[in-house]
Order: sequence, then structure tokens, then C-alpha cells
Amino acid sequence: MAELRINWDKVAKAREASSAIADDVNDQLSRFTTVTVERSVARLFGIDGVDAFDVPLSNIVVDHLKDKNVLGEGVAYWLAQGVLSSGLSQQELAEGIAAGDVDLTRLEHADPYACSLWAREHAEKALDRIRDNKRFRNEKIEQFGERPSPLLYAIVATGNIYEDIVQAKAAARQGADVIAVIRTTGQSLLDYVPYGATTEGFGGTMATQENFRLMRAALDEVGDDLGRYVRLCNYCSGLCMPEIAVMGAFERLDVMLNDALYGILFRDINMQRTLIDQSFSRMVNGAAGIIINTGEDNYLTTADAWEAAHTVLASQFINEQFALRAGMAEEQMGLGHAFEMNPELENSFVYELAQAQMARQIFPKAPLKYMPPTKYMTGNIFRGHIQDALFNAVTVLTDQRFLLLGMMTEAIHTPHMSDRALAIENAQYIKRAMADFSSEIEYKEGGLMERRADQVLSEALELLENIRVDGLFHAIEMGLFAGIKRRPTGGKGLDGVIAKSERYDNPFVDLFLAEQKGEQK
Amino acid sequence: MAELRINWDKVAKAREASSAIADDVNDQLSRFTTVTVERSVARLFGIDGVDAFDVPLSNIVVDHLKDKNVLGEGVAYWLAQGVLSSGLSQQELAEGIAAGDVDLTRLEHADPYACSLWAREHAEKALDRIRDNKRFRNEKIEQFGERPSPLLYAIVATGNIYEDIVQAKAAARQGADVIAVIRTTGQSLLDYVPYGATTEGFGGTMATQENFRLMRAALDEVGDDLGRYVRLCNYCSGLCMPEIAVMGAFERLDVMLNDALYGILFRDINMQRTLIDQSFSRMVNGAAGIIINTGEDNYLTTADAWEAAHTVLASQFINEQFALRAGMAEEQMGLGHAFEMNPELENSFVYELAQAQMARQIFPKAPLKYMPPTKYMTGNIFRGHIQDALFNAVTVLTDQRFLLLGMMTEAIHTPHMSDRALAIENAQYIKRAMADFSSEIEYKEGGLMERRADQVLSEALELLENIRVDGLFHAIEMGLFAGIKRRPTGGKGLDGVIAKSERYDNPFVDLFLAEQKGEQK
Amino acid sequence: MKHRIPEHEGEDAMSTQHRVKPYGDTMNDGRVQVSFTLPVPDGDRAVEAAREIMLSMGLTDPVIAWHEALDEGFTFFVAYGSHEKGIDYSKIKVQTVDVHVMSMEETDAMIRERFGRKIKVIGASTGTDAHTVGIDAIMNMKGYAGHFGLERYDMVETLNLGSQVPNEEFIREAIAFDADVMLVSQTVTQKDVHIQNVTELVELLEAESVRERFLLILGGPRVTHELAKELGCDAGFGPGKYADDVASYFVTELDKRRQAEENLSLT
Amino acid sequence: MKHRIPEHEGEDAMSTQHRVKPYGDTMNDGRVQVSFTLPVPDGDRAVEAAREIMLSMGLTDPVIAWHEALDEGFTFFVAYGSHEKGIDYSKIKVQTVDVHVMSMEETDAMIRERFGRKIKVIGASTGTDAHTVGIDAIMNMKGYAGHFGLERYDMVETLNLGSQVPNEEFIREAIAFDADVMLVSQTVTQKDVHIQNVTELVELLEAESVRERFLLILGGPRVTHELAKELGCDAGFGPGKYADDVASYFVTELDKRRQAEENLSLT
Ligand code: B12
Ligand code: B12
Ligand SMILES: Cc1ncc(COP(=O)(O)O)c(C=O)c1O
Ligand SMILES: Cc1ncc(COP(=O)(O)O)c(C=O)c1O
Repeated sequence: MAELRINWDKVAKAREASSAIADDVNDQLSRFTTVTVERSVARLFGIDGVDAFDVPLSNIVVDHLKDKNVLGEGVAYWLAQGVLSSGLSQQELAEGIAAGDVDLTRLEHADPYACSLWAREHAEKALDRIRDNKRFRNEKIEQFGERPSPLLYAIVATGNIYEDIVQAKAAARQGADVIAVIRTTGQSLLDYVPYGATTEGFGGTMATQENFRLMRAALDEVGDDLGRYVRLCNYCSGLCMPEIAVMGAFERLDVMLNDALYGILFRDINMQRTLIDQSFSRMVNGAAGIIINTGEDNYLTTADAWEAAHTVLASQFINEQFALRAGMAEEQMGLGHAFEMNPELENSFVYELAQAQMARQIFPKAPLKYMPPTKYMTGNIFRGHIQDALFNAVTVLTDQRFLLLGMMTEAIHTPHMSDRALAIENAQYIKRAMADFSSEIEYKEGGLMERRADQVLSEALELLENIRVDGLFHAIEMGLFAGIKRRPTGGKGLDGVIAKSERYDNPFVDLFLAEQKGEQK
Repeated sequence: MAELRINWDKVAKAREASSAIADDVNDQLSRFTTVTVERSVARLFGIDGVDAFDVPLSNIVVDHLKDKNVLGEGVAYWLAQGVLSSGLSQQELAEGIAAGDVDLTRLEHADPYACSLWAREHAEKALDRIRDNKRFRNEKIEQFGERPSPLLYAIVATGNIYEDIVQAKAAARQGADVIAVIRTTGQSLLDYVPYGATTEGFGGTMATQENFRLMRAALDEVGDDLGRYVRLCNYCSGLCMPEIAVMGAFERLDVMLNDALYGILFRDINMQRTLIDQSFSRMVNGAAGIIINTGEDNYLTTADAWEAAHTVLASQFINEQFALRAGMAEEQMGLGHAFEMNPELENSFVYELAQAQMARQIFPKAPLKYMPPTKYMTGNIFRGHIQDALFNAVTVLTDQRFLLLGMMTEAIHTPHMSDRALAIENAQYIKRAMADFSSEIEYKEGGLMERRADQVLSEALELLENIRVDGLFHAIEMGLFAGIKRRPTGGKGLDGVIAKSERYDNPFVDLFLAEQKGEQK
Repeated sequence: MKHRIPEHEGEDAMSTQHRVKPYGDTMNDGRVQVSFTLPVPDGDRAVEAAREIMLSMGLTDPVIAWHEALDEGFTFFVAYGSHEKGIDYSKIKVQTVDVHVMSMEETDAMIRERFGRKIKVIGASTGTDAHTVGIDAIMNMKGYAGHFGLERYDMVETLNLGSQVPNEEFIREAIAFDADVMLVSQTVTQKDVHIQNVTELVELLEAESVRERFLLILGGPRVTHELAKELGCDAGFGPGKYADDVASYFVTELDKRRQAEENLSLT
Repeated sequence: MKHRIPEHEGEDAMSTQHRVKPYGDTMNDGRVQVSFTLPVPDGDRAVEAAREIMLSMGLTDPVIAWHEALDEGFTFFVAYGSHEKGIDYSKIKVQTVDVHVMSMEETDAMIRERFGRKIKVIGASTGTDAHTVGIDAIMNMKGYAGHFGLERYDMVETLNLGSQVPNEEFIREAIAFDADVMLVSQTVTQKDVHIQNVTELVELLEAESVRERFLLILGGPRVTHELAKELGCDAGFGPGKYADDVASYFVTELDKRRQAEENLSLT
């Protein structure tokens, strides 16, 4: 691959600033847990199902503890107490709470140390389940061979999981390597995860564990037919980040969108809440061998891609640090970026190429997620198909890992089956036609491209150094990302942030961190 | 522009071989004239119009002389005799012949030297008319400024000159720089040029002088509106090459397809006939400041673009030599080539780029005509639009002069107005997006591209050296171009080849050669 | 063959003016490009089915230029056909907001003169819709595509609630703000969620008997004036419409209503 | 919201099987993509006209996704709509050449056995048409897309006249060659020149009372069996058909005729 000369000094400084920024956030937030983190713990301990009103039992348990003002101890503590004190199983306890028969705070008879032992032991079971999935995935990939880059990433978004399956199988047969099931509008603002198979969503389908399971089974089936492992993707970001991460770990998802900044900026979720959620959800993703996708690409749907390119890079640096702190390997950091320059701009291709190449070199091991044009897509589907072709060309030239398939109907509707097929054909043709192009060329020293890359890097560094001084919360308050301003105490979900008590326990944190460390050796 | 390292030794050798090939052909054919060369002379002397049966007067005059077996002296001689002996004008004589009142062979009373003087003097008048057109063109281009490369070359092909004008004006307004009016099927096999405005053609519109005039006026009008000079293109190749060249010179065409090899291979026109016609027609084109387009691109519509790439290059070398012998400047040699590799081929873009770049460097001053994909275009208009986009990318990267606009509906119908608009938009977008891409990169030494270019060059050289030994006629007989075999005495129009007598005179040859020399100083 | 007057300059130019047909490369050739998928396996029968689909749309001379399996039971087609009927262009009625579009200065002046107070405008992207670029284009200071937004108008007071605003909350805020105008933006249209959402808003406004209190204006990429009226809004604006269009409309309309009221109170 | 059986697995699966509608992303959504140009100036009225064109094709819920002036009086549209009627798939009758396709060896064997002599096939791209790749694909030794051409068949004698062969000449050569089969290729279809050309050929054959002497087979990118029959040919072959299809057809058909003749002469 042809490479740009990059000022590695600036890169190192940017990493340093980002590290300080992430430390500062983590310091501030380490004293808190959230309702969804605790619900995740409940789920990891095997609590499943809904009550008569479709309320998930994990919510029932956590709301119960919250109502009693004892959530600061953590669900792990209370479940351990409950089980040890009553002899009931976790699930029985949850059902009991739902039925109004059980009050956990009255079942606090066990020794705290015993509780902690019990918690650790049962946490191992969850990990075993997750490990089984990892093993299965690795075996399949070994069996069929890993797919070459770029992985063709197709979305399905019918709103109906069964229709989604029809689309997903067709897409896989047409050549898609990753199927992402888009979520219905509004789900990310729900403070619970819906349950069961669902058939009615708008602009996407509910993320439920059953839907995950159905799609996973369908893709395994079609993958076996095709002799390749078809990856499944869904979304963590939102008010239930870690819970969905747990669902993904249990149902063997392979890729998950996971970005607190996205939720803050584009869903007006409270920043404290979602940054805490993000931390634990990434541990779950990390331990499950799931690649995360971050959402920097979205900045350029509102901000200008030429002017705000450095905000994308700065955010990638920050996201990298957050991911590192959750124990993730670089190989699991699918940092997001996007091809969103105005097609009226002279040399738009050249600048996009410069930026995409820069990202590849700065994050060489990260399986970057590269987003196609969306903002400047119009109802002119013919021109749109060409915009996507140039995007595909940049993807191939810079050897991105995830190529999100651009749809010529982007400005019109969620993809039709034929849109997806044509998009895959587009990407495959460009990939074939330009297979070795990048190794046939060299980029000019000090040319337009290198100057552009350096400009973006310098601006990102400056931005990061400012944020380091003022803190990330303040930066967001100032609207430095995507031109959107959010206050630290604004947005949805702040009431779900809970101060940890001294006795707070979450056995999964150490377990998942250790699991990731183990893998990385 | 990034450049390939090319073995200039091989290039020089290829030119040498081609020069010998062209000399050999010219030697063999210099003793002959043809009916259409003589009709061109008649036209240059101002003979115009048709008889009651729509037969052009130029045909009447030439057939008359041919019937009397005196065409070997040339039309110039007989017209001079007629005028000097009868006092009638050339046109009156022609009308007289049509009416059966005049027999030119009976009007041979003047002194041959006086005839030659008369011919030269009246030939100057034709040249003046042609010079006026050249001057007008040059002034317009000076006034508006020359258009940057690539010139966007759009075809219109409705069959109806008035509809063509509607299409052409729209295309010009959309951004086309050159309008080529495609000829109706079958016209190239007519041994006369139809007359007047026409509205019924199939797959194209009749090339008539009136149609030329109407379109020229329309394009001048729209060009003045737009503040740019819109070029007009039509076709010489066929049984009337030099006549149509004369019409083009009179009606200020700017570009004309002119290639005997095309006629031989794709229209089964007799090779001797059309090579003689070509020689004079190129003198006319050359003197009129018209850029010719050759037809090597067509080879790849039947032969395979990977295997037969060298035949295109070999043919370009030969065409260059023929053009030089007709006095043309390199700046007028729009040699043809094409983007016709199978899109299923790995690295097809890389190889197309190598070949296009090679052609640009070997013929650095020639305004190459680069043809879009046609053979591998299908009814899948969406994929087709992408194939055209990659073609546009190669065009821009290699700085071709004429970009023939590829139509996504190539495999379906002659272009609709919207097809053309989308094609122009495609080309303009790619041009803008990749404006400086080519100066941002360098091609790898000894890489795939340079190896491919060298392979094509070597094979072309070998082919040319073989042809040099056996002669061009034999090479065509063997099917070396486009896999099509033609015999020297086969095909249409051999009966129109006439041995020159000792008294043969054509004053335009010297005049046009001198005119071109003058320009080139 | 020659000197024939081409059709589009000929005698029936008149009738052509009424009857408009699609245009490929010749007046009245009617050519139309179509693509679609049928849930049937690829093959001769599928191609024939595609032809019938074309014919059933009144497209004659159908050419199935491309067919390709998308999956076992799905086939994609690209086709061309001629729409020979055409439509009667003289009968086309356009339902658009029909007001003279004024500049920001003109609008401000008119508000000063006719109302003597600021007009209050509240806006939101409602329901689960999180797209704000459209409503921001209309409201934000900097506007969009060179047209300033309402925040820049001296005589307009604005409140932009942003995205994912539930209808109940939107109405509550509108009442609290004492708005004159409510602006609703809807971008997601899958399964007609925008129609459901706006219908619910109108019903809620009526249920609370405040529908008449506000001028209700809808906008979004799939919104037409016609659709907005059907859903019970006062006006609708789609792509290519900016703050000046909207402001001109609401000032003119509010002024009309003011006058009507005045006349009423006078008599 | 959950556990509902999706439509395409539900009760009306039966009726769905008959009634086939275009498919966007949900069974029976009927979505169809359309693009066309109208010879009217761009603007609100043009967009409304485009909507009416969609409606006149029976496409409901039309979305005019794009409109753009191509020139002063021409506007281009991209639109989507729903074909709600669908068509009755059970009633689709496919007019294709209905023979068992044999390999080259099988065909040769059948000729040997049933005729004991070579079958003579003459071919040309007729009229002003200069496209030979199609006829060459069928006739040339090397064939096309991995299917050998007729020249490679032991039991077929061929004569390929190439391109731009006038109908008169074609018939003259066919008689002189004593052909069993005439293959006609037509590629240029603008203004239906292929239809005119083939009609003329059939008329000439009939005028010379030799139509029955030959099996007349038409081919080309826009040829269907149906069209060929309409024009008075015996069969038609379009894209994706190769020498084996054609040879299988003509051998089977000639054999049928031979048998019929034998039976006739026996009785
Ligand atoms: C930017 C964008 C986003 C951004 C939004 C950021 C933000 N703060 O707004 C992000 C990345 C967050 C996003 C997310 C999603 N998006 Co989005 N997005 C787009 C995109 C690329 C551009 C939309 C846009 O900004 N247009 C520019 C504005 C100026 O145009 P406009 O809205 O039409 O506004 C003009 C007029 O309509 C009018 N107007 C608009 N509103 C109003 C209001 C009034 C009162 C008036 C008078 C006028 C008016 O004036 C404006 C100026 O002329 C489009 C694709 C595209 N290229 O169109 C998809 C698109 C709209 N998104 C879509 C979807 C499905 C989603 C998601 C639901 C996907 C998912 N499940 O994850 C999510 C979730 C969103 C949610 N819950 O609603 C679909 C909608 C499909 C459909 N027809 O239903 C689209 C079409 C993409 C696609 N093909 O799938 N998206
Ligand atoms: C190659 C080509 C040429 C070459 C032809 C070389 C040659 N020796 O044949 C050249 C460059 C000379 C050429 C010239 C022209 N061409 Co041309 N050409 C094409 C092109 C690119 C490919 C055609 C092809 O070879 N297809 C491959 C063959 C194998 O497919 P096929 O013919 O369909 O054959 C298959 C079946 O149909 C069937 N079949 C075909 N014939 C027969 C016969 C029998 C008996 C049977 C059983 C089966 C059969 O079997 C084959 C295998 O499956 C097409 C565009 C495209 N991509 O399709 C334009 C195209 C056909 N050409 C076109 C035109 C207009 C011309 C010109 C008239 C333009 C001009 N005015 O200059 C000229 C002149 C030709 C003339 N006088 O007829 C148009 C026709 C438009 C229309 N629908 O009317 C096309 C579609 C391009 C366009 N969009 O404008 N062309
Ligand atoms: C990082 C990330 N998370 C989540 C989403 C989607 O979130 P929602 O389901 O809220 O639309 C996106 C959308 O592109 C994203 O980039
Ligand atoms: C050099 C040349 N001459 C002539 C033509 C067209 O000739 P005709 O009018 O015979 O189709 C072409 C076609 O592409 C060509 O390349």
C-alpha cells in the first residue's frame, strides 16, 4: 500500500493528550455505576425474560433495588445475598420480585465475603458461555478462512426481523461479509431492552436478544452454505449500552456499534451516564471478541467534512484511549470515519484519499469502519452510484477493513434488496478492478495529499490539547463535535447514574479485563 | 502527470517499421485515383446540388467521365477544358451533363497548360473558403478561450437532424464540448453523398452538407450563448471519404472520423479504394484544420482487449504515418483507443491505466480519442454507469484530449437525452474530484503497469516488423486486426479505383500539402 | 427522406402542448426507464412476468434489458417501455403554498407594521425522529444554502426544541411559549411513520382544543403542501424551501387571520 | 409488537403465489423505480406532471425523488411508486422455443441417424446491419461463452455471409447453397428497422414461393421467440442463447417435418 509521510511526533502528542483526557473522565466517573450497568450484571447472572407487562426482569430487579436506594452496592452483591440467604436461584428471585413476593433487601443474611466469592464463581459461568461463542466463531473462521479486506458491510432495516432475514441472506449470498441490523428509531432512548421476536419497527428493527438469535442462526446457515463466516452486527449505543453488549456476547454477534459520544451528540443522552455505560459495555465487547464500531463518521453528516475533518481524528484518538482503558485490543477498535466531502469540491477524491490513508496509518492495527457518502447523496440515484464508486475506490486504495456499502437510494429510503445487490456489485467491481493499484503508486512528497493530512493532524492535535485543559465535558458543552452542544447535566438518563457504595461489587470488571489480557498475549 | 518509463528504442523502431509500411502502400497506390476523389475535386470546384432523381451532380460528372473511360485524366482536367472551351461555369456544365446536353469529352479544345493554370487558380478559391472557416474557428476559440482537457464528446443519433439539434443543444448546455452526429447505418456503403436536410435514419442521421450546415449553425448559436466554441464532428470513413471531408471543410466541422482501416475491417470496403480515398481526405481535413479521429478502438469490440491491445498500438503507429504523408500535423491526429477490458478481469483498471498512459506518452502531441466501454456494457445500466466512471477516471488520470462519453444504456439504445446528461455529469464529477490526482502520484518502477505497457509495445513492434516484411495488405488478409480477414481485391468499391493517365491532374494535392506546411511553421 | 418537417415543429404542436409524454430522444416516443424486483426465480417465466408488469403499467414495446437473480426466489429487472398515453398537461393543478416570497427585511417590516410585536415560532423534530438538519435549516441563525434562518429575523422570536420531541411535550411547550406558529419536521418516513406521527399531533391539538391557536406547519424531505393539508396542517414545505418561504407564508397567513378577526370584531 | 407472523409466511401465502407484485424490501410493497424525461420546464408544475405520470401507470404513493432541468424545456425525474395491482403469475404463458437442448455430440448423432446427411445452414446479418458478433457467436468454430459454434459440428455445413447482406442476395445465396436453415441476425433496432427488415425478407421469400423451403430463424439482442413468430419466422433467439440451443431446435424441427412428410407420402 502506498503510504503518506506523517509527522509521528504530532501523533504521539495527540495520543498523550487523549490519554490524559480519558483518564480525567474515568477519574470523575469511576465512583458511579448506572442502572443499565447493573441490569447487565443481572443479565450476565442469567436473569432473562419479561413480566406480564413486557418489562424485562433485569429492569424489575434493578428498579427494585433503586427504589430501595440500595443500588449503590451493585446487583452482584444483592443477588449473591439473595441466593445465599434464600436458596432460590437468581431467576427465581427475579420472578419473585416481579410477583411482589421477594424483597432483596430483606435477604441480606450472608457474609459479604461469601457473597463476593459466590459472585465471582457465577460470573465465571457467564464467561464460559461467552468463551464458547468465541471459540465457535474462531473455529468457523479457521475452517473457512478469514475474509480479505475490505469486509463488505450491508445494512438491513425493514423493521421486521423475518423480512430482515430474507434481506440478510440475499445480501450474504450476493457477497456481503457483515450484516448490520439497523435499530428502529427511538429504541436508543428506551431505558430497557424490548423482548422477543419483533416485526414492527421504523427505519430499523428492535434490537432484542431473540432477534439477535434468529438472525445469528440464519447467517450461520447461509454461511455454511457459502463456505464463509458471515458476521453479524448490531448497536450498543443508547441508554442500554452494556446490556445490549451482553446480549451480543451471548448471541455471538461479531461487531457492535459502541460509542458514547454518538449517544451524547445525536441522541441527547446524558454524557455522564453514557460514558459510564460505555466503559463497561466495551469490557463486555472486548471479552466477547467483538469488534466495536465508533461513530465519528456521523459528525460529518451535520458538520462540514472539509472543515471538521480534524474533529473526527481527535475523536478517534479519544475513543482509542477509552477502548484501551476497557482492556480492548487495537484489533477490536473499528474506529469510524467517512467519505462526506461535497462532491462539488475540486479534488474531493484526492482529499478523501489523503484523510482515509492518514487514518489507516495512524491506527494501523485498528479495523477501521469507513462510511460511504450520505450527506451529499440526493434523489439522483445514478450520480449517487458514482459517488459510492469513488468511495469504494478510496476504500480499496487505503485498504480499509470495513466497507460500509453505500446505497444509491441513500436519500430516499432504507435499502431495497436490489439497492443492496447493486451496492455490493459496485464494491466488488471496484475492488477487482483496482486490486493492486495502491501498490503500483507512490504519493508525492509534500503534495496536496500530505499537506492535507498534516493539516488535519495538526488541527486535531490542537483541539485535543485544548480539550485536555478544559476537559471533555466542557468541550462537548462548547459544541466542538459535530457542532452540537450538550450540557453535562442535560440529556436523557442522568437519573440512572448511581453513586457506588463502599461495598459495591461487580465481579465482571476484573474478569473481563483479565480475559482480554489473556487473549492479547 | 505521472509517467511510465518507456523503452524509447522500441518506439523508434516501431515508427521506422510503420514508416516503411506506409511508404509501401503509398507506392503501390499512387498510380490510382478513385471516383470519390474525383467527385471531391468536382465539389471543391463548386459543383453542388442533385438532379431530379436526387443523384448528386458530382456523381453525374464523374460517372459521365468514367463511362467515357476518361476519368484517368482527372475531373480537374476535364472541368478546366469544359470551362475554357465552352465559357460555361463548372456548375452549368454539371447541370448540362445531368440534362444530357453536355458531353465533356467534346469540349477538349483548350491548351493543357492553360487548363492546369485554370485549375490551380480556381482551386485557390476553394482554399479561400476553407481558410475563412479556419479563421472563424480560430477567432472563436481565441475569443472564448480553449477548453481544457478532456473535451467531452457526446454523440447524437436520433436519425432526424432536427431532433439531433434539440439533443445537441441540450448536450452542449449540459457541458459537452464536441457534438458528433452519428451516421445512419448503411450510409458508408453508399457511393454518393445524400443531399439536403434529412429526418429518417437508423441508428444515426445522414451525413449531408445541409445537415452539417444546420447543426453547425445551431452549435454556433448555443456556443455564443454559453461563451464557448462547441465543436462539431462527423464521419469521413466509407465509400465517400474525401467528399465528406470536403463537405466538412466547407461547413466548418472541427473533428472528423477518418480511417480506411475501419472501413476495410468493419464495412468490408475494398482496401485499395479506401486507402487512396483516405490519403486525399486527410489532405482535405489537414488543410481545413480539422482533427481526425481514427478507429483503432473498434478492434476491441470484436477482439479481446487484453490479447489484442498491441494491434491497437500498431495501428496507431501506421495511422500516424499515413497522416504524416497527407501532410497532417501531430496536433490533428486524434488516434483512437479504448477502455474495453473485461470488467471481470482482476486489475482491469490498472491495466487500462497503463495502456492509456502509454498511448499518451508515445503520441504526446496527438489529441487522442479515448473510447468508453461498449463491449462489456450490459442492460444493467447501474453497473454500466460505474464502468463509465472508471473509464472517466483513467481519462482524467492520463489527460486524454477527447473523452467519448460512455452511456449507461450502451447495450440498449442510442442515447436518450437523459443518458447523455447523466454521462456528462459522471465525467464532470470524476474530472473535478480527481483534478490533481495524477500529479499527486508516481507509478512504480517495473511494476504491473510498466510491465504491461512494455509488453504491449513489444508485441506491437513485433507485429509491425512482420507487416513490414509482408505488407499491410497481406496483414489484413491474415486477419491481424480485429480478427477480421479481408482480401485486397474483395469488398466494396474496387470498381471505383481508376488508373491515373499521364495527364492526370489534381491541383488540390499540392495546394493542401502546402497549406498544411504553412500552418505548421 | 428530406425536407420533412420534424414532428415537434409540425402541425400537432398544439395538441402536443396538452398531451405530454415522456421523452427519450424523439418527441412523443414516450420512453420510460423502470427497474424492479419480482419475488420469483430468474428465468424465461420471470422475464415474461416482468414484461406483463410493464404492460400493466400501460408501457408498450417493453424491453427487458436486464434480469438477474438477487437470490433464489428474487429477480431484478431493468426495463424500458413507452408511455404512449401521456397525460394532459393543461389540466395539471399544482397545490403549493401560494404567497409572494419576501426577503428577511421585508418580512420583518411587515411584522412591525401589521403586528407591532414579535411573532413567536416554536419548532421540533417530533416523535422518534432524530433528524434536526431540516428544522435547523429553517430556524438556526445561519440557515441553509445561503438563506438565513428565522433566528436571524428581528421580528421573529424562536424556540427550537430539537429532536425526538414527543407530541405531548411539543404541545405543552407551545402553549407555555405562547407560540403563534408551530413548525414540525419529519424525516423518517418508513412505514409512513411520519403520517402516523403528524396525525397524532393534530388529534392531540384538537383534543386539547388548541388546534386553532397555532398555525401548524409541516416540513421534511417527503412533505408536500398537499400532504400537509390532508394531515390537517395549515401548510407543508419540502426540499428546496427555506426560512424565507416559510416566514413569508406565516406572516401573510397570520395577517389574513388578524384582519378577518378585526373585521369580525368590528361588525 | 412481538411474535406476529410476518406477512410473507402468513395466511395469504396462497394468494401471494398467484398475484405477484414488485418487491422493495417487504413482500407485496410493490416498489418500482422509474426515471423519465418530460418535455416541460422544470418547476412545481413539472413535478406534479411527473406525479401524474406515475399515477397513470398505476403506481401509488409516488415519490418524485429527483428532478432536474436537462435543458430549457426538458426535465428529468427519478421516482419511486408502488405497483399495488401486481400481475397473476399463474397465468403467465412463456412463448419460448420448447425443445430439449442437446450437446453438440448428441445433435451430430441425431443428424446422422435421422438424416444421414449434413444439415446446411446459411447465416447473415442482413440489411444495413453491420453487427456480426451475434451471428458469429452462433456460427463460428470457436463459438461464444464456452459454447462451440455450428462450424464445429460434424454434421452441419455452414455458410456465413457476414454483415450488411441485402435480403435479395441472402435469398439468392440460400437457394444456391440449397440451405435447410436460414439464420438472420438483427442488432440495430432503432426506429424498428429490424422489424421492417425481417418483414421484407419474409415477404420476398413468399413472393418467390420459397418460404417453405427453409427453416427461418431470427436472432439478436432484442429478439424474442414471440416477436420472431409474429414476423413470420419459425423461431427466435435472444441473448443468452447459443449454437446448442439453435442446433437442437432446428434438428428437432426438421426431423418433425421430415416425419410428417414421410407419413404423408406413406398414406
Ligand atoms: C444526516 C442524516 C442523519 C444524521 C442526523 C443528524 C441530525 N442531527 O439531524 C444521523 C447520522 C444521526 C442519522 C441517523 C439516522 N437516520 Co438519517 N440521514 C441523514 C441524511 C444523510 C441527511 C438528512 C439531512 O440532513 N438532509 C438535509 C436537510 C436540510 O434536508 P431536509 O431534512 O429535507 O430539510 C429541508 C426540507 O425538507 C425542509 N424542511 C425539513 N424540515 C422542515 C420543517 C419545516 C417546518 C419546514 C417549513 C421545512 C422543513 O427544509 C429543509 C431545507 O430545504 C439522510 C440521507 C440523505 N442524504 O438525505 C439520512 C436518512 C434521512 N436517515 C434515515 C434513517 C433511517 C436514519 C436512522 C433511523 C437509521 C438508524 N436506524 O440508525 C437513524 C436514526 C435517526 C432517528 N432516530 O430518527 C433514512 C430515512 C429513511 C426513510 N425515508 O424513512 C435516510 C433517508 C437514509 C436512508 N436511506 O436510510 N441520519
Ligand atoms: C460490437 C458493436 C459494434 C461493432 C460491430 C463489430 C462487428 N463486427 O459486429 C462496431 C464498432 C462496428 C459497431 C458499429 C455500429 N454500432 Co454497434 N455495437 C456493438 C456493441 C458494443 C456490442 C454488440 C455485440 O457484439 N454483442 C455481443 C453479441 C454476442 O450479442 P448479440 O448480438 O446479442 O448476440 C447474442 C444473441 O442475441 C444471439 N443472436 C444474435 N444474432 C443471432 C442470430 C441467430 C440466428 C441466432 C439464433 C441468435 C443470435 O446469440 C448471441 C449469443 O447469445 C453494442 C453495444 C452492446 N454492448 O451491446 C453496440 C450497438 C449494438 N451498436 C449500435 C449502433 C447504433 C451502431 C452503429 C449503427 C453506430 C453508427 N451509426 O456508427 C454502428 C454501425 C453498425 C451498422 N451499420 O450496423 C447500437 C444499436 C442501437 C439499437 N438498439 O438500435 C448499440 C446497442 C450501441 C448503442 N447503444 O448505440 N458496433
Ligand atoms: C456509533 C453509533 N451508535 C449507534 C448508532 C445508531 O443509533 P440509533 O439506533 O440510536 O439510531 C449509530 C448510527 O449510525 C452509530 O454510529
Ligand atoms: C474511424 C471510424 N469511422 C467511421 C465510423 C462509423 O462508420 P459508419 O457510419 O460506417 O458506421 C466509426 C465508428 O465508430 C469509426 O470509428
